[in-house]
Amino acid sequence: MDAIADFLATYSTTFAIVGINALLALSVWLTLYAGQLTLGNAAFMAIGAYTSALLGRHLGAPFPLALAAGAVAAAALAAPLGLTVFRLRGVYLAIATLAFGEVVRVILLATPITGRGQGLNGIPPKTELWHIYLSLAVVAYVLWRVQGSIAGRAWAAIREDEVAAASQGIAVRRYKLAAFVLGALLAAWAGGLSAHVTFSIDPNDFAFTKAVQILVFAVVGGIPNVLGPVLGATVFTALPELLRPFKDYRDIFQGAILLAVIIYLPRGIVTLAELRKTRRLAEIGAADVA
Amino acid sequence: MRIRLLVTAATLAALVITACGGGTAAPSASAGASATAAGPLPDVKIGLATSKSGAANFYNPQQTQGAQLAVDQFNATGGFQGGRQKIQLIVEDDGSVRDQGITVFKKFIEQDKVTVILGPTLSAVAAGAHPVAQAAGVPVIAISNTGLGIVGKCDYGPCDWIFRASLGEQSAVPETVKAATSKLGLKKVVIIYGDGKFELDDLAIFRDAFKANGVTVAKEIPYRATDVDFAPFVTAAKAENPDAIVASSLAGPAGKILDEVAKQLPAKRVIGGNGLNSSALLPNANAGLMIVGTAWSKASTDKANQDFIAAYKAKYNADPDQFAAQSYTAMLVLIEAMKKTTRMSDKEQVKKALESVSLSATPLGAFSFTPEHDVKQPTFVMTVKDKQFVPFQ
Amino acid sequence: MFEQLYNAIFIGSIYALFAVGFALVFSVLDILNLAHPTVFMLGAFAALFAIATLGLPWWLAVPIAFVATGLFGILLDRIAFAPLRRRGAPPLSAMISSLAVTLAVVRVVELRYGGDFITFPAGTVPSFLIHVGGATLEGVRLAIIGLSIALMLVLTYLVRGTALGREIRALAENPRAARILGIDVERAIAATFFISSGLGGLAGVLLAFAYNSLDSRMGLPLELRAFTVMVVGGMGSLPGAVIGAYLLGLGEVASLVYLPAELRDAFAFGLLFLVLIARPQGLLGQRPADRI
Amino acid sequence: MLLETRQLSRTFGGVHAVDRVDLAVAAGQAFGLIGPNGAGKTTLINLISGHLRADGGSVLLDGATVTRLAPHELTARGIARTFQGVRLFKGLTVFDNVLVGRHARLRSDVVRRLVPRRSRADPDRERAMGLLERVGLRRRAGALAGELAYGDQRRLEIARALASEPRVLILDEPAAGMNPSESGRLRELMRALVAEGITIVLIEHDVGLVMGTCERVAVLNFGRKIAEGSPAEVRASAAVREAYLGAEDVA
Repeated sequence: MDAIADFLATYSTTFAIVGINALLALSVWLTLYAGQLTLGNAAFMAIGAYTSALLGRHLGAPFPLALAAGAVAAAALAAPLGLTVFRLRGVYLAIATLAFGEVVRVILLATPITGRGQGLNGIPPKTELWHIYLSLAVVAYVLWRVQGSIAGRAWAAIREDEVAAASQGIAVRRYKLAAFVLGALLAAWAGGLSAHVTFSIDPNDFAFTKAVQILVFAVVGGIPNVLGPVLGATVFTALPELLRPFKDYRDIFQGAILLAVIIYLPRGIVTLAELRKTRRLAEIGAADVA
Repeated sequence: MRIRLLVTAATLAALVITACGGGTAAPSASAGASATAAGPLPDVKIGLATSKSGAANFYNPQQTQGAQLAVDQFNATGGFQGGRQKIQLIVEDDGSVRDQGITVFKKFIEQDKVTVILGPTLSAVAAGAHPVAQAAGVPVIAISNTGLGIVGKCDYGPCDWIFRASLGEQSAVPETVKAATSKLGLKKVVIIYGDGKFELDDLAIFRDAFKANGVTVAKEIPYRATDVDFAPFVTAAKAENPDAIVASSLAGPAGKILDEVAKQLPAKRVIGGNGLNSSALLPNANAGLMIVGTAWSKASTDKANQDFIAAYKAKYNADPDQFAAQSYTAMLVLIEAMKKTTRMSDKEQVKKALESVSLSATPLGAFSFTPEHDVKQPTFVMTVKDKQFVPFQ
Repeated sequence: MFEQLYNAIFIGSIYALFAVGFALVFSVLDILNLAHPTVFMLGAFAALFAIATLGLPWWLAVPIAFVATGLFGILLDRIAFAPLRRRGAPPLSAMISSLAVTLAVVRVVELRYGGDFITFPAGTVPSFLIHVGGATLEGVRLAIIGLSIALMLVLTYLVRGTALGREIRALAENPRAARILGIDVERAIAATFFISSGLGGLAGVLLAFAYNSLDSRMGLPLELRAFTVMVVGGMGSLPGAVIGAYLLGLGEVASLVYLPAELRDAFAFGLLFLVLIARPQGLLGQRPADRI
Repeated sequence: MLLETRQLSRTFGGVHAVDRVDLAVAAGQAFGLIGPNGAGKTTLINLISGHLRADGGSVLLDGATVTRLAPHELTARGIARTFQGVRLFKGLTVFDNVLVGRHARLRSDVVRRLVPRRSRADPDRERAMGLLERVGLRRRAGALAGELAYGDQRRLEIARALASEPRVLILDEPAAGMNPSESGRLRELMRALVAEGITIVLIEHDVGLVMGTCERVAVLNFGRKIAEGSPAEVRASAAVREAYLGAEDVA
């Protein structure tokens, strides 16, 4: 029993980061599901993290309120940004959102109240594991239900073909914007939670590497459903800890595993769990014939 | 689907457990070797969190080896309690990132139940990891954090469990500036600084130090971690016609600044913080331009230092650097403090003992902690000659 | 002023050599090759290996680094991109597989050479200074500028004037049509990677020579710049990438001289953002045809 | 008139792709639009369906101006279309394609779906199945749209367009790539739709199909309408002969 308690106490931060990364992966999943390749979620995460930490520090805002304020701030910024980049697709959108992310980072580096390059230190560790996992459960459930809804189908249709989607009566701009803003909201929420886990944040926590990392979680986990990003984030956050026995060779194994997954599991790790569903689809077809 | 998920989660958890078990398998064989009449006591466990991988991986293996050398030397003498209790050093990699650093600290505290933790390598990681130890009441000795807010007044509240054995820039920089000002007759300097925590801390300290010495800072030129060419910054500095350039930077950019100053501002010197104190800069043809305050001088002829260098060379077949000397010294000081306790694994006692510990002969010179738990030791103002750090005169 | 202009041209040349290869792969395969910074770094280390381990002179190390990184590029394609191409995976997958290769390769280099920056053995890198008025020009840098421009001219000839170049261009235009026309697509792709990575590696050697300093992460700062250069010049346009690179070099230096320190990078990325919104095809790119 | 265009125009870089075109399509009519390659037929359709903005002129639906409306708004008002070269949601199932086609007639169900409950008979799903039945794709409902044969894809696209319960159905070369028996069935389907009161605008290369299906035909050439009338009248028009029928064989 003691061993288990020690284990949980030791890896509580890892568990927290796993959950936060899963939230982040879901935030980018939302936009990917709607066909938008964004690299801006690290910046929204930063906005959530800094806003909530600063509100807590300077105004003594209660934790949930500070988190919510961070999320709303990110969403408020995402809306005009989403409208501006609405026309860009694929790599162009990725680079535009990346540029936005860098602008945010540079502003953080230059602003006295955000602590410039020194960041904010001594942020009280208010985030409990259950905050993170409750958020994750709620978000995953809602997204899972939304995926099968009319809105979810509309996002999928936009991803497949924007022009044809518009012809089916889908307000493409509105739906894309919704995905973008909701993704930002979610990323900022996760950012706020993360700032109160690790005591300290600085602008480099939210750089290009982070943006790509979030994307990797989602894509490697798999886009077909919400389980994918959660799995991807779990596996690739736990991996550095799991690979500890390999010591100096950790990064090499991690790279090899990443490569193997992207090549051999084209639809993500979730394919492993998904086989049954495809079979069920096949069964529907068969029943129909009979 | 749901069952599958559960199975996956359980497998994953099992993997984590086995992985950790594998990673920390304690070499407890040493306990039996020194059995005396009263029988051996369990080892005193000390954790070392260090960046073996990630952006700061170049502080190793020296940082680890320095501490290991001190432990091995001590265990060879028999250990505590009349040779019945040895030290076991547990080393974990923090990957140069904050959350792994926190996890390593928690592992030390919750799983390994260590008495003291040394590390982590980076100040940015320490900002996350130190509060964990502070909350748990485990003494920490910082062995390579030089910035602000590590000991004394910390952003996260009281930090009375944290000690620092690495010479802070608050101590080293003013000494450097004083020596440089008096010997070079400085009137006006330009500071070129980076955008990281370390560089910005240094910038603030330099600014104050020059003010105290009556030197004008004509311009402060920032560069970003992503800049690859430093010619434009030095060219911009040149326009101010300074007496010297100050590099508030890490070693990599510092090398480029040295090269550019040699080219564009012949005969001008480069004054730097601890970032320049890196053996990687020694091969640089223009390293002779630098003036830097360091915690350790290889050239110091103190017996303690020469013995350390010889022992290190004998064991690892390589020269030690400052990081080796600091982690070695931190371990010496810790052992000395532990000797003064009645129970080596009593954290409260160890903390008390650390507060009053004083060693007159270490590789870093006379060593003790200030009331704020910061290091009290001499500063060596150095420059480079023939690919060696030598005292600046 | 003259000195800063010279600084800008030098760094622009390095950016150009780096970004041209990046843009070449993008134009042909629509891939953002995140392993390109790694190739850049490998170029420098290949030269170090040639000089320090094999004892060769620097002027031989340069072509060796070019060939070595070129071959690595082909290997990279076989490992990370070809399997994805075969099943028609989206470009996003290629981005991630190149990232995976980067992770592993950087670590391999660190295990061999350590993580800190290192230098070439003393006296193996040429160094001489030229004084022009009040300015001091370094011979190596002048040579680098000259070599970069020459290489870009050669590349232009290669792409515009040779059979191989025609094949590469056909492939960039329309892979399916290229296949139907009987072009050996895999060979053309291999050639693309050889050229792209060779140039990237060369850029790495040259920068390492200029400062006599190399490390395992030296390529990373160039990644975002390559994006900027490509966007400003026009995605996939080679002349655009070259012009974009020099513009970026000039812009960076000019903003250092004329802008408040804090605004320097915000300016660069803000500009990038604006270009994307206002003129997504860049300076020389063609507007993607209306899709209906 | 149900659907009208008045002096509708659009230029691309100085070229008049559509030049002051007047069309009038009566309710319940099958209206044919023919013309040589590059005559501006598809551009005209894109202007009507809102995918392109007109430079001048107007589009009227049931007497109301709809020129500036976005595609999805037009779909909501009863204009549905298919695309030249088929634009299905290839990664979605056949069934989901039809459900997406029904988007304009559905009300958001997100909130409802958050509360789990036993699935009840869903009229929208039944309706979608009915449409698939009608175009002969019921058995393939669970397949991915991208896996269908080309002819099947065309029929799926029509079923998807019908799912929005359109008043006007615009078909852009629906018979392209179909074999004679398939295009025969297409002709029957179109007749049945007209009989149900759906107005059809048919752009087709297969002039025989147009002449055999449509009551009224307009001919475009170089962006201009050069003739309009019954199939017989159009056939007789000298301008058409010169510009179009002279160049191509009339089947």
